Amino acid sequence: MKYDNHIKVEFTSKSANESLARVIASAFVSQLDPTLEELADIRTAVSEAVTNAIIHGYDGGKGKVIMECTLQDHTVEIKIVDKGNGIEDLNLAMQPLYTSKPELERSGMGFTVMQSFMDFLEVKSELHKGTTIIMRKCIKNAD
Amino acid sequence: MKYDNHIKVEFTSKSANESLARVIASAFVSQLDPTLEELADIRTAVSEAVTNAIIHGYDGGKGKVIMECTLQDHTVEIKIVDKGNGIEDLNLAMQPLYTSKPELERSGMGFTVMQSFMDFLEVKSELHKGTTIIMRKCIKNAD
Amino acid sequence: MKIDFVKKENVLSIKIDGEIDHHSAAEIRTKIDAYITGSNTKYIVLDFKKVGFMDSSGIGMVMGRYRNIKRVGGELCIVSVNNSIKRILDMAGVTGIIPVYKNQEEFLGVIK
Amino acid sequence: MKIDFVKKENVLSIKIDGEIDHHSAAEIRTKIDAYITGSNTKYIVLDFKKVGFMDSSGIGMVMGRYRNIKRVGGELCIVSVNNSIKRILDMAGVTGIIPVYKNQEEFLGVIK
Ligand SMILES: Nc1ncnc2c1ncn2[C@@H]1O[C@H](COP(=O)(O)OP(=O)(O)O)[C@@H](O)[C@H]1O
Ligand SMILES: Nc1ncnc2c1ncn2[C@@H]1O[C@H](COP(=O)(O)OP(=O)(O)O)[C@@H](O)[C@H]1O
Repeated sequence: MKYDNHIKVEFTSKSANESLARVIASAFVSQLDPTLEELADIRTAVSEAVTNAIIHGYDGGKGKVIMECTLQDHTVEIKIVDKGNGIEDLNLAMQPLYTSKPELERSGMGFTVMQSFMDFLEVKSELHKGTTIIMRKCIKNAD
Repeated sequence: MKYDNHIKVEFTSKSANESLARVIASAFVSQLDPTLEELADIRTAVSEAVTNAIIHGYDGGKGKVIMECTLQDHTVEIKIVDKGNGIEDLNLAMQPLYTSKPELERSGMGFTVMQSFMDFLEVKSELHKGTTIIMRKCIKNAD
Repeated sequence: MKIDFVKKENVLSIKIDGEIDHHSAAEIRTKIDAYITGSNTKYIVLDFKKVGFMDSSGIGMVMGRYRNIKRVGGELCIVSVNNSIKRILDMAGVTGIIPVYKNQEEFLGVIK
Repeated sequence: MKIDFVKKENVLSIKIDGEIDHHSAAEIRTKIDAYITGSNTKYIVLDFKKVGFMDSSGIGMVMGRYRNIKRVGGELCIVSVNNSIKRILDMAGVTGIIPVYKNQEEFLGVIK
Protein backbone atom coordinates (compact mmCIF):
# COMPACT_ATOMS: atom_id res chain seq x y z
CA MET A 1 0.00 0.00 0.00
CA LYS A 2 1.22 3.47 -0.73
CA TYR A 3 0.79 5.46 2.42
CA ASP A 4 1.73 9.07 3.01
CA ASN A 5 1.31 10.94 6.22
CA HIS A 6 2.96 13.80 8.04
CA ILE A 7 2.92 15.29 11.48
CA LYS A 8 4.79 18.23 12.93
CA VAL A 9 4.96 18.68 16.68
CA GLU A 10 6.35 21.65 18.56
CA PHE A 11 6.71 21.37 22.31
CA THR A 12 8.20 23.04 25.36
CA SER A 13 11.75 21.97 26.18
CA LYS A 14 11.11 20.09 29.42
CA SER A 15 12.12 16.60 30.35
CA ALA A 16 8.53 15.44 30.97
CA ASN A 17 8.01 15.80 27.22
CA GLU A 18 10.60 13.13 26.38
CA SER A 19 7.99 10.44 26.95
CA LEU A 20 5.37 12.49 25.10
CA ALA A 21 7.63 12.59 22.03
CA ARG A 22 8.07 8.82 22.20
CA VAL A 23 4.33 8.24 22.46
CA ILE A 24 3.66 10.47 19.45
CA ALA A 25 6.35 8.94 17.22
CA SER A 26 5.23 5.49 18.26
CA ALA A 27 1.52 6.15 17.54
CA PHE A 28 2.45 7.70 14.20
CA VAL A 29 4.64 4.80 13.09
CA SER A 30 2.11 2.23 14.31
CA GLN A 31 0.02 3.00 11.24
CA LEU A 32 2.58 1.04 9.24
CA ASP A 33 2.23 -2.06 11.42
CA PRO A 34 5.89 -2.25 12.51
CA THR A 35 7.34 -5.13 14.51
CA LEU A 36 7.76 -4.58 18.25
CA GLU A 37 11.50 -4.37 17.70
CA GLU A 38 11.22 -1.72 14.99
CA LEU A 39 8.92 0.27 17.25
CA ALA A 40 11.32 -0.02 20.21
CA ASP A 41 14.22 1.11 18.00
CA ILE A 42 12.33 4.20 16.85
CA ARG A 43 11.13 5.07 20.36
CA THR A 44 14.70 4.83 21.62
CA ALA A 45 16.21 6.92 18.81
CA VAL A 46 13.55 9.61 19.28
CA SER A 47 14.18 9.64 23.00
CA GLU A 48 17.92 10.19 22.44
CA ALA A 49 17.45 13.06 19.99
CA VAL A 50 14.76 14.83 22.03
CA THR A 51 16.77 14.45 25.25
CA ASN A 52 19.80 15.96 23.53
CA ALA A 53 17.76 18.93 22.34
CA ILE A 54 16.54 19.54 25.89
CA ILE A 55 19.75 19.06 27.87
CA HIS A 56 22.45 20.00 25.36
CA GLY A 57 20.58 22.29 22.95
CA TYR A 58 18.86 24.35 25.66
CA ASP A 59 20.98 23.37 28.71
CA GLY A 60 17.79 22.38 30.50
CA GLY A 61 16.40 25.91 30.06
CA LYS A 62 13.56 27.36 28.03
CA GLY A 63 13.11 26.63 24.35
CA LYS A 64 11.02 24.88 21.73
CA VAL A 65 11.73 21.43 20.35
CA ILE A 66 10.27 20.48 16.98
CA MET A 67 9.66 16.92 15.88
CA GLU A 68 8.48 16.11 12.38
CA CYS A 69 7.50 12.62 11.29
CA THR A 70 6.88 11.71 7.66
CA LEU A 71 5.71 8.38 6.27
CA GLN A 72 6.34 7.71 2.64
CA ASP A 73 5.82 4.23 1.31
CA HIS A 74 7.72 1.97 3.71
CA THR A 75 9.98 4.55 5.26
CA VAL A 76 9.54 6.81 8.23
CA GLU A 77 11.61 9.95 8.49
CA ILE A 78 11.92 11.71 11.82
CA LYS A 79 13.41 15.17 12.12
CA ILE A 80 14.18 16.70 15.50
CA VAL A 81 15.13 20.35 15.66
CA ASP A 82 16.28 22.73 18.37
CA LYS A 83 17.30 26.36 18.04
CA GLY A 84 19.75 26.13 20.90
CA ASN A 85 23.51 25.99 21.44
CA GLY A 86 24.53 23.99 18.42
CA ILE A 87 27.54 21.68 18.27
CA GLU A 88 31.05 23.03 17.77
CA ASP A 89 32.86 19.83 16.79
CA LEU A 90 30.48 17.34 15.22
CA ASN A 91 33.12 14.65 14.73
CA LEU A 92 34.01 14.69 18.38
CA ALA A 93 30.35 14.82 19.47
CA MET A 94 29.46 11.76 17.46
CA GLN A 95 32.21 9.58 18.90
CA PRO A 96 30.91 6.76 21.08
CA LEU A 97 31.29 7.57 24.78
CA TYR A 98 32.07 11.25 24.20
CA THR A 99 29.92 13.55 26.31
CA SER A 100 30.31 17.21 27.21
CA LYS A 101 28.21 16.69 30.34
CA PRO A 102 29.75 13.81 32.36
CA GLU A 103 28.66 15.64 35.54
CA LEU A 104 25.03 14.87 34.55
CA GLU A 105 25.93 11.17 34.27
CA ARG A 106 25.56 11.28 30.50
CA SER A 107 27.10 8.26 28.80
CA GLY A 108 27.96 9.77 25.43
CA MET A 109 26.11 6.96 23.68
CA GLY A 110 23.15 8.95 22.29
CA PHE A 111 24.43 9.35 18.73
CA THR A 112 25.70 5.76 18.67
CA VAL A 113 22.25 4.50 19.66
CA MET A 114 20.53 6.64 17.00
CA GLN A 115 22.98 5.40 14.40
CA SER A 116 22.60 1.73 15.15
CA PHE A 117 18.84 1.72 15.74
CA MET A 118 17.95 3.65 12.59
CA ASP A 119 18.89 3.03 8.95
CA PHE A 120 20.03 6.58 8.31
CA LEU A 121 21.25 9.46 10.47
CA GLU A 122 22.18 12.98 9.47
CA VAL A 123 23.18 15.70 11.92
CA LYS A 124 23.29 19.35 10.94
CA SER A 125 24.40 21.87 13.50
CA GLU A 126 25.54 25.45 13.70
CA LEU A 127 27.04 27.00 16.82
CA HIS A 128 24.56 29.27 18.68
CA LYS A 129 21.92 28.52 16.00
CA GLY A 130 20.81 25.01 16.82
CA THR A 131 20.84 21.39 15.75
CA THR A 132 18.77 19.31 13.34
CA ILE A 133 18.70 15.52 13.46
CA ILE A 134 17.27 13.59 10.53
CA MET A 135 16.73 9.85 10.94
CA ARG A 136 15.10 7.30 8.68
CA LYS A 137 14.01 3.74 9.11
CA CYS A 138 12.45 1.34 6.67
CA ILE A 139 9.50 -0.58 8.12
CA LYS A 140 9.80 -4.03 6.55
CA ASN A 141 6.35 -5.25 7.52
CA ALA A 142 4.58 -2.43 5.74
CA ASP A 143 2.78 -3.45 2.60
CA MET B 1 1.92 22.35 41.74
CA LYS B 2 2.15 25.05 39.12
CA TYR B 3 2.66 23.28 35.83
CA ASP B 4 2.91 24.87 32.42
CA ASN B 5 3.36 23.02 29.20
CA HIS B 6 2.50 23.50 25.57
CA ILE B 7 2.40 21.41 22.45
CA LYS B 8 1.42 22.30 18.91
CA VAL B 9 0.72 19.54 16.42
CA GLU B 10 0.10 19.91 12.71
CA PHE B 11 -1.01 16.86 10.76
CA THR B 12 -2.40 15.71 7.44
CA SER B 13 -6.18 15.73 7.18
CA LYS B 14 -6.83 12.01 7.01
CA SER B 15 -9.12 9.93 9.13
CA ALA B 16 -6.33 7.65 10.40
CA ASN B 17 -5.05 10.69 12.30
CA GLU B 18 -8.19 10.97 14.43
CA SER B 19 -6.82 8.32 16.78
CA LEU B 20 -3.36 9.91 16.66
CA ALA B 21 -4.84 13.22 17.86
CA ARG B 22 -6.58 11.42 20.72
CA VAL B 23 -3.38 9.66 21.76
CA ILE B 24 -1.45 12.93 21.77
CA ALA B 25 -4.04 14.92 23.73
CA SER B 26 -4.38 12.05 26.15
CA ALA B 27 -0.60 11.68 26.72
CA PHE B 28 -0.31 15.44 27.15
CA VAL B 29 -3.12 15.70 29.70
CA SER B 30 -1.90 12.61 31.58
CA GLN B 31 0.87 14.74 33.05
CA LEU B 32 -1.81 16.32 35.27
CA ASP B 33 -2.96 12.95 36.63
CA PRO B 34 -6.59 13.23 35.47
CA THR B 35 -9.29 10.73 36.42
CA LEU B 36 -10.19 8.11 33.82
CA GLU B 37 -13.45 9.95 33.23
CA GLU B 38 -11.78 13.30 32.65
CA LEU B 39 -9.39 11.63 30.24
CA ALA B 40 -12.25 9.93 28.36
CA ASP B 41 -14.12 13.25 28.12
CA ILE B 42 -11.11 15.00 26.63
CA ARG B 43 -10.35 12.17 24.19
CA THR B 44 -13.94 12.25 22.98
CA ALA B 45 -14.12 16.03 22.58
CA VAL B 46 -10.81 16.04 20.67
CA SER B 47 -12.07 13.25 18.44
CA GLU B 48 -15.20 15.24 17.58
CA ALA B 49 -13.34 18.43 16.74
CA VAL B 50 -10.63 16.72 14.69
CA THR B 51 -13.19 14.61 12.80
CA ASN B 52 -15.16 17.75 11.95
CA ALA B 53 -12.04 19.46 10.61
CA ILE B 54 -11.34 16.45 8.38
CA ILE B 55 -14.83 15.70 7.04
CA HIS B 56 -16.53 19.12 7.17
CA GLY B 57 -13.58 21.51 7.01
CA TYR B 58 -11.79 19.73 4.19
CA ASP B 59 -14.63 17.51 2.85
CA GLY B 60 -12.36 14.49 3.28
CA GLY B 61 -9.80 16.06 0.95
CA LYS B 62 -6.30 17.44 1.44
CA GLY B 63 -5.49 19.90 4.17
CA LYS B 64 -3.68 20.49 7.44
CA VAL B 65 -5.25 20.20 10.86
CA ILE B 66 -3.61 21.97 13.79
CA MET B 67 -4.07 20.96 17.39
CA GLU B 68 -2.61 23.00 20.23
CA CYS B 69 -2.71 21.87 23.86
CA THR B 70 -1.78 24.17 26.71
CA LEU B 71 -1.59 23.29 30.39
CA GLN B 72 -1.75 26.11 32.83
CA ASP B 73 -2.18 25.35 36.49
CA HIS B 74 -5.15 22.99 36.61
CA THR B 75 -6.66 23.75 33.24
CA VAL B 76 -6.01 22.26 29.84
CA GLU B 77 -6.90 24.28 26.77
CA ILE B 78 -7.19 22.52 23.43
CA LYS B 79 -7.42 24.44 20.19
CA ILE B 80 -8.24 22.71 16.92
CA VAL B 81 -7.89 24.63 13.70
CA ASP B 82 -8.63 23.96 10.04
CA LYS B 83 -8.24 26.32 7.08
CA GLY B 84 -11.12 24.74 5.21
CA ASN B 85 -14.73 25.52 4.30
CA GLY B 86 -15.78 27.36 7.41
CA ILE B 87 -19.33 27.37 8.79
CA GLU B 88 -21.99 29.64 7.30
CA ASP B 89 -24.59 29.51 10.07
CA LEU B 90 -22.98 28.78 13.40
CA ASN B 91 -26.25 28.80 15.36
CA LEU B 92 -27.72 26.15 13.11
CA ALA B 93 -24.51 24.10 13.10
CA MET B 94 -24.37 23.96 16.87
CA GLN B 95 -27.91 22.69 17.31
CA PRO B 96 -28.10 19.12 18.61
CA LEU B 97 -28.84 16.64 15.81
CA TYR B 98 -28.19 19.14 13.02
CA THR B 99 -25.82 17.81 10.40
CA SER B 100 -25.08 18.95 6.86
CA LYS B 101 -23.88 15.44 5.95
CA PRO B 102 -26.64 12.95 6.85
CA GLU B 103 -25.59 10.90 3.82
CA LEU B 104 -22.35 10.11 5.67
CA GLU B 105 -24.39 8.87 8.65
CA ARG B 106 -23.32 11.84 10.75
CA SER B 107 -25.48 12.30 13.82
CA GLY B 108 -25.16 16.03 14.32
CA MET B 109 -24.07 15.47 17.91
CA GLY B 110 -20.42 16.56 17.65
CA PHE B 111 -20.80 20.06 19.07
CA THR B 112 -23.20 18.83 21.76
CA VAL B 113 -20.64 16.25 22.90
CA MET B 114 -17.84 18.84 22.97
CA GLN B 115 -20.04 21.20 24.97
CA SER B 116 -21.10 18.69 27.57
CA PHE B 117 -17.74 16.92 27.98
CA MET B 118 -15.67 20.09 28.36
CA ASP B 119 -16.08 23.06 30.72
CA PHE B 120 -15.78 25.67 27.99
CA LEU B 121 -16.30 25.71 24.21
CA GLU B 122 -15.77 28.53 21.75
CA VAL B 123 -16.21 28.20 17.99
CA LYS B 124 -14.88 30.77 15.57
CA SER B 125 -15.50 30.26 11.90
CA GLU B 126 -15.33 32.20 8.65
CA LEU B 127 -16.76 30.92 5.40
CA HIS B 128 -14.03 29.67 2.99
CA LYS B 129 -11.40 30.58 5.60
CA GLY B 130 -11.74 27.86 8.20
CA THR B 131 -12.80 27.01 11.72
CA THR B 132 -11.17 27.26 15.13
CA ILE B 133 -12.44 25.33 18.14
CA ILE B 134 -11.25 26.29 21.62
CA MET B 135 -12.10 23.98 24.50
CA ARG B 136 -11.06 24.04 28.14
CA LYS B 137 -11.35 21.62 30.99
CA CYS B 138 -10.29 21.92 34.58
CA ILE B 139 -8.51 18.82 35.89
CA LYS B 140 -9.68 18.56 39.48
CA ASN B 141 -7.12 15.98 40.59
CA ALA B 142 -4.18 18.15 39.65
CA ASP B 143 -2.25 19.55 42.57
CA MET C 1 -10.24 -2.85 14.91
CA LYS C 2 -11.69 -6.32 14.66
CA ILE C 3 -15.25 -7.53 14.11
CA ASP C 4 -16.49 -11.02 14.97
CA PHE C 5 -19.77 -12.28 13.55
CA VAL C 6 -21.57 -15.14 15.27
CA LYS C 7 -24.84 -16.25 13.66
CA LYS C 8 -27.31 -18.67 15.29
CA GLU C 9 -30.48 -19.15 13.22
CA ASN C 10 -31.72 -15.62 12.56
CA VAL C 11 -29.80 -13.96 15.41
CA LEU C 12 -26.55 -12.22 14.43
CA SER C 13 -24.14 -11.21 17.21
CA ILE C 14 -21.60 -8.65 16.16
CA LYS C 15 -18.64 -8.24 18.51
CA ILE C 16 -16.69 -5.09 17.86
CA ASP C 17 -13.17 -5.00 19.28
CA GLY C 18 -11.46 -1.62 19.21
CA GLU C 19 -12.23 2.09 19.10
CA ILE C 20 -15.20 3.47 17.19
CA ASP C 21 -14.51 6.80 15.53
CA HIS C 22 -15.22 8.22 12.08
CA HIS C 23 -12.25 6.30 10.64
CA SER C 24 -13.23 2.88 11.96
CA ALA C 25 -17.00 3.44 11.68
CA ALA C 26 -16.70 3.42 7.90
CA GLU C 27 -15.02 0.01 8.00
CA ILE C 28 -17.47 -1.37 10.56
CA ARG C 29 -20.44 -0.20 8.50
CA THR C 30 -19.13 -1.79 5.31
CA LYS C 31 -18.37 -5.12 6.98
CA ILE C 32 -21.73 -5.37 8.76
CA ASP C 33 -23.76 -4.44 5.69
CA ALA C 34 -21.86 -6.92 3.53
CA TYR C 35 -22.41 -9.72 6.05
CA ILE C 36 -26.13 -9.09 6.38
CA THR C 37 -26.96 -8.66 2.70
CA GLY C 38 -28.70 -11.77 1.46
CA SER C 39 -28.67 -13.44 4.89
CA ASN C 40 -31.83 -14.23 6.86
CA THR C 41 -30.82 -12.02 9.79
CA LYS C 42 -33.75 -10.89 11.91
CA TYR C 43 -32.09 -9.86 15.18
CA ILE C 44 -28.83 -7.91 15.33
CA VAL C 45 -27.00 -7.78 18.64
CA LEU C 46 -24.25 -5.15 18.72
CA ASP C 47 -21.84 -6.26 21.41
CA PHE C 48 -19.81 -3.35 22.81
CA LYS C 49 -17.93 -5.33 25.44
CA LYS C 50 -14.57 -4.70 23.80
CA VAL C 51 -15.22 -1.14 22.65
CA GLY C 52 -13.07 1.10 24.82
CA PHE C 53 -13.86 4.31 22.99
CA MET C 54 -16.69 5.70 20.89
CA ASP C 55 -17.40 9.23 19.75
CA SER C 56 -20.51 10.57 18.01
CA SER C 57 -19.53 8.83 14.76
CA GLY C 58 -20.65 5.65 16.50
CA ILE C 59 -24.17 7.06 16.91
CA GLY C 60 -24.59 7.38 13.15
CA MET C 61 -23.19 3.90 12.60
CA VAL C 62 -25.58 2.34 15.15
CA MET C 63 -28.65 4.28 13.96
CA GLY C 64 -27.85 3.46 10.34
CA ARG C 65 -27.77 -0.31 11.05
CA TYR C 66 -30.95 0.06 13.13
CA ARG C 67 -32.80 1.76 10.27
CA ASN C 68 -31.67 -0.84 7.73
CA ILE C 69 -32.81 -3.85 9.75
CA LYS C 70 -36.11 -2.18 10.75
CA ARG C 71 -36.85 -1.60 7.08
CA VAL C 72 -36.87 -5.38 6.53
CA GLY C 73 -38.88 -6.07 9.69
CA GLY C 74 -35.97 -6.95 11.96
CA GLU C 75 -34.72 -5.74 15.34
CA LEU C 76 -31.45 -4.40 16.70
CA CYS C 77 -30.18 -4.10 20.23
CA ILE C 78 -26.98 -3.13 22.00
CA VAL C 79 -25.31 -5.10 24.80
CA SER C 80 -22.40 -4.53 27.20
CA VAL C 81 -21.77 -0.80 26.78
CA ASN C 82 -19.52 0.98 29.27
CA ASN C 83 -20.61 4.14 31.10
CA SER C 84 -18.85 6.69 28.97
CA ILE C 85 -20.32 5.23 25.74
CA LYS C 86 -23.74 4.95 27.40
CA ARG C 87 -23.57 8.68 28.12
CA ILE C 88 -23.09 9.47 24.43
CA LEU C 89 -25.92 7.15 23.39
CA ASP C 90 -28.20 8.76 26.00
CA MET C 91 -27.26 12.25 24.91
CA ALA C 92 -28.34 11.55 21.32
CA GLY C 93 -31.56 9.85 22.40
CA VAL C 94 -30.41 6.50 20.98
CA THR C 95 -31.23 4.60 24.16
CA GLY C 96 -34.83 5.85 23.92
CA ILE C 97 -35.17 4.09 20.56
CA ILE C 98 -32.85 1.09 20.69
CA PRO C 99 -33.01 -1.39 23.57
CA VAL C 100 -29.81 -1.81 25.61
CA TYR C 101 -29.22 -5.05 27.52
CA LYS C 102 -26.61 -5.79 30.13
CA ASN C 103 -25.18 -8.68 28.11
CA GLN C 104 -25.96 -11.33 25.47
CA GLU C 105 -27.68 -13.60 27.99
CA GLU C 106 -30.13 -10.93 29.12
CA PHE C 107 -31.07 -10.25 25.51
CA LEU C 108 -31.56 -13.95 24.67
CA GLY C 109 -33.81 -14.28 27.74
CA VAL C 110 -36.00 -11.47 26.40
CA ILE C 111 -36.52 -12.80 22.85
CA LYS C 112 -37.25 -16.34 24.07
CA MET D 1 7.70 5.40 37.66
CA LYS D 2 7.94 3.43 40.89
CA ILE D 3 10.91 2.08 42.83
CA ASP D 4 10.72 -0.70 45.38
CA PHE D 5 13.57 -1.31 47.79
CA VAL D 6 13.93 -4.69 49.49
CA LYS D 7 16.85 -5.06 51.86
CA LYS D 8 18.01 -8.37 53.34
CA GLU D 9 21.16 -8.05 55.45
CA ASN D 10 23.65 -6.27 53.20
CA VAL D 11 21.88 -7.09 49.90
CA LEU D 12 19.66 -4.34 48.48
CA SER D 13 17.26 -5.28 45.68
CA ILE D 14 15.98 -2.30 43.72
CA LYS D 15 12.95 -2.99 41.55
CA ILE D 16 12.33 -0.28 39.01
CA ASP D 17 8.84 -0.17 37.51
CA GLY D 18 8.42 2.13 34.51
CA GLU D 19 10.42 3.71 31.70
CA ILE D 20 13.99 4.90 32.20
CA ASP D 21 14.79 8.06 30.31
CA HIS D 22 16.60 11.28 31.20
CA HIS D 23 13.48 12.55 33.00
CA SER D 24 12.97 9.51 35.22
CA ALA D 25 16.70 8.69 35.59
CA ALA D 26 17.15 11.83 37.67
CA GLU D 27 14.43 10.71 40.07
CA ILE D 28 15.73 7.13 40.22
CA ARG D 29 19.26 8.30 40.95
CA THR D 30 18.15 10.59 43.78
CA LYS D 31 16.00 7.91 45.41
CA ILE D 32 18.65 5.20 45.22
CA ASP D 33 21.43 7.41 46.53
CA ALA D 34 19.26 8.62 49.41
CA TYR D 35 18.35 5.04 50.36
CA ILE D 36 21.92 3.79 50.34
CA THR D 37 23.56 6.69 52.19
CA GLY D 38 24.35 5.58 55.71
CA SER D 39 23.09 2.03 55.17
CA ASN D 40 25.36 -1.04 55.27
CA THR D 41 24.57 -2.00 51.66
CA LYS D 42 27.25 -4.19 50.10
CA TYR D 43 25.44 -5.75 47.13
CA ILE D 44 23.06 -3.78 44.89
CA VAL D 45 20.76 -5.78 42.60
CA LEU D 46 19.11 -3.61 39.95
CA ASP D 47 15.98 -5.49 38.90
CA PHE D 48 14.83 -4.51 35.40
CA LYS D 49 11.92 -6.94 35.20
CA LYS D 50 9.36 -4.14 34.98
CA VAL D 51 11.38 -1.74 32.87
CA GLY D 52 9.74 -1.67 29.45
CA PHE D 53 11.91 1.07 28.02
CA MET D 54 15.39 2.44 28.58
CA ASP D 55 17.48 4.82 26.51
CA SER D 56 21.14 5.79 26.96
CA SER D 57 20.24 7.91 29.98
CA GLY D 58 19.88 4.59 31.79
CA ILE D 59 23.52 3.72 31.06
CA GLY D 60 24.73 6.76 32.97
CA MET D 61 22.38 6.01 35.83
CA VAL D 62 23.57 2.38 36.10
CA MET D 63 27.28 3.21 35.75
CA GLY D 64 26.97 6.01 38.31
CA ARG D 65 25.47 3.66 40.92
CA TYR D 66 28.15 1.05 40.04
CA ARG D 67 30.97 3.53 40.60
CA ASN D 68 29.55 4.73 43.93
CA ILE D 69 29.19 1.27 45.43
CA LYS D 70 32.59 0.11 44.10
CA ARG D 71 34.19 3.08 45.82
CA VAL D 72 33.05 1.72 49.19
CA GLY D 73 34.03 -1.86 48.35
CA GLY D 74 30.61 -3.11 47.28
CA GLU D 75 29.22 -4.83 44.20
CA LEU D 76 26.39 -4.14 41.77
CA CYS D 77 24.64 -6.41 39.31
CA ILE D 78 21.68 -6.25 36.97
CA VAL D 79 18.92 -8.88 36.69
CA SER D 80 15.96 -9.54 34.38
CA VAL D 81 16.73 -7.19 31.47
CA ASN D 82 14.79 -7.56 28.23
CA ASN D 83 16.52 -7.90 24.86
CA SER D 84 16.19 -4.36 23.68
CA ILE D 85 17.65 -2.96 26.91
CA LYS D 86 20.38 -5.60 26.85
CA ARG D 87 21.38 -4.35 23.40
CA ILE D 88 21.89 -0.82 24.73
CA LEU D 89 23.92 -2.08 27.70
CA ASP D 90 26.05 -4.22 25.35
CA MET D 91 26.60 -1.32 22.95
CA ALA D 92 28.02 0.86 25.73
CA GLY D 93 30.22 -1.94 27.09
CA VAL D 94 28.30 -1.99 30.38
CA THR D 95 27.80 -5.75 30.28
CA GLY D 96 31.59 -6.21 30.03
CA ILE D 97 31.94 -4.46 33.40
CA ILE D 98 28.77 -5.21 35.35
CA PRO D 99 27.50 -8.78 35.77
CA VAL D 100 24.04 -9.50 34.38
CA TYR D 101 22.00 -12.39 35.84
CA LYS D 102 18.83 -13.94 34.54
CA ASN D 103 16.95 -13.22 37.74
CA GLN D 104 17.30 -12.62 41.49
CA GLU D 105 17.62 -16.34 42.24
CA GLU D 106 20.55 -16.81 39.88
CA PHE D 107 22.36 -13.90 41.52
CA LEU D 108 21.74 -15.17 45.05
CA GLY D 109 23.08 -18.57 44.03
CA VAL D 110 26.31 -16.91 42.88
CA ILE D 111 27.04 -14.88 46.02
CA LYS D 112 26.27 -17.80 48.34
N1 LIG E 1 21.00 19.00 20.25
C1 LIG E 1 22.26 19.22 20.68
N2 LIG E 1 22.69 20.49 20.92
C2 LIG E 1 23.94 20.75 21.35
N3 LIG E 1 24.85 19.77 21.58
C3 LIG E 1 24.50 18.49 21.36
C4 LIG E 1 23.20 18.14 20.90
N4 LIG E 1 23.14 16.80 20.77
C5 LIG E 1 24.36 16.33 21.12
N5 LIG E 1 25.19 17.34 21.48
C6 LIG E 1 26.61 17.20 21.91
O1 LIG E 1 27.06 15.93 21.51
C7 LIG E 1 27.55 15.20 22.65
C8 LIG E 1 27.30 13.71 22.45
O2 LIG E 1 25.90 13.43 22.41
P1 LIG E 1 25.37 11.98 22.76
O3 LIG E 1 26.12 10.98 21.96
O4 LIG E 1 23.90 11.97 22.62
O5 LIG E 1 25.78 11.76 24.29
P2 LIG E 1 25.22 12.37 25.65
O6 LIG E 1 23.86 12.95 25.43
O7 LIG E 1 25.20 11.22 26.58
O8 LIG E 1 26.20 13.45 26.05
C9 LIG E 1 26.80 15.79 23.81
O9 LIG E 1 27.48 15.56 25.02
C10 LIG E 1 26.75 17.27 23.42
O10 LIG E 1 27.98 17.91 23.69
N1 LIG F 1 -14.62 22.25 11.09
C1 LIG F 1 -15.79 22.46 10.42
N2 LIG F 1 -15.77 23.02 9.18
C2 LIG F 1 -16.92 23.21 8.50
N3 LIG F 1 -18.16 22.88 8.97
C3 LIG F 1 -18.23 22.33 10.21
C4 LIG F 1 -17.06 22.09 10.98
N4 LIG F 1 -17.45 21.53 12.16
C5 LIG F 1 -18.79 21.43 12.09
N5 LIG F 1 -19.27 21.90 10.94
C6 LIG F 1 -20.71 21.99 10.54
O1 LIG F 1 -21.50 21.86 11.70
C7 LIG F 1 -22.38 20.74 11.58
C8 LIG F 1 -22.64 20.11 12.91
O2 LIG F 1 -21.44 19.54 13.43
P1 LIG F 1 -21.53 18.38 14.51
O3 LIG F 1 -22.41 18.81 15.64
O4 LIG F 1 -20.14 18.00 14.88
O5 LIG F 1 -22.25 17.18 13.78
P2 LIG F 1 -21.77 16.18 12.61
O6 LIG F 1 -20.27 16.16 12.54
O7 LIG F 1 -22.31 14.87 13.03
O8 LIG F 1 -22.37 16.70 11.35
C9 LIG F 1 -21.72 19.84 10.57
O9 LIG F 1 -22.63 18.97 9.95
C10 LIG F 1 -21.09 20.85 9.62
O10 LIG F 1 -22.04 21.33 8.71
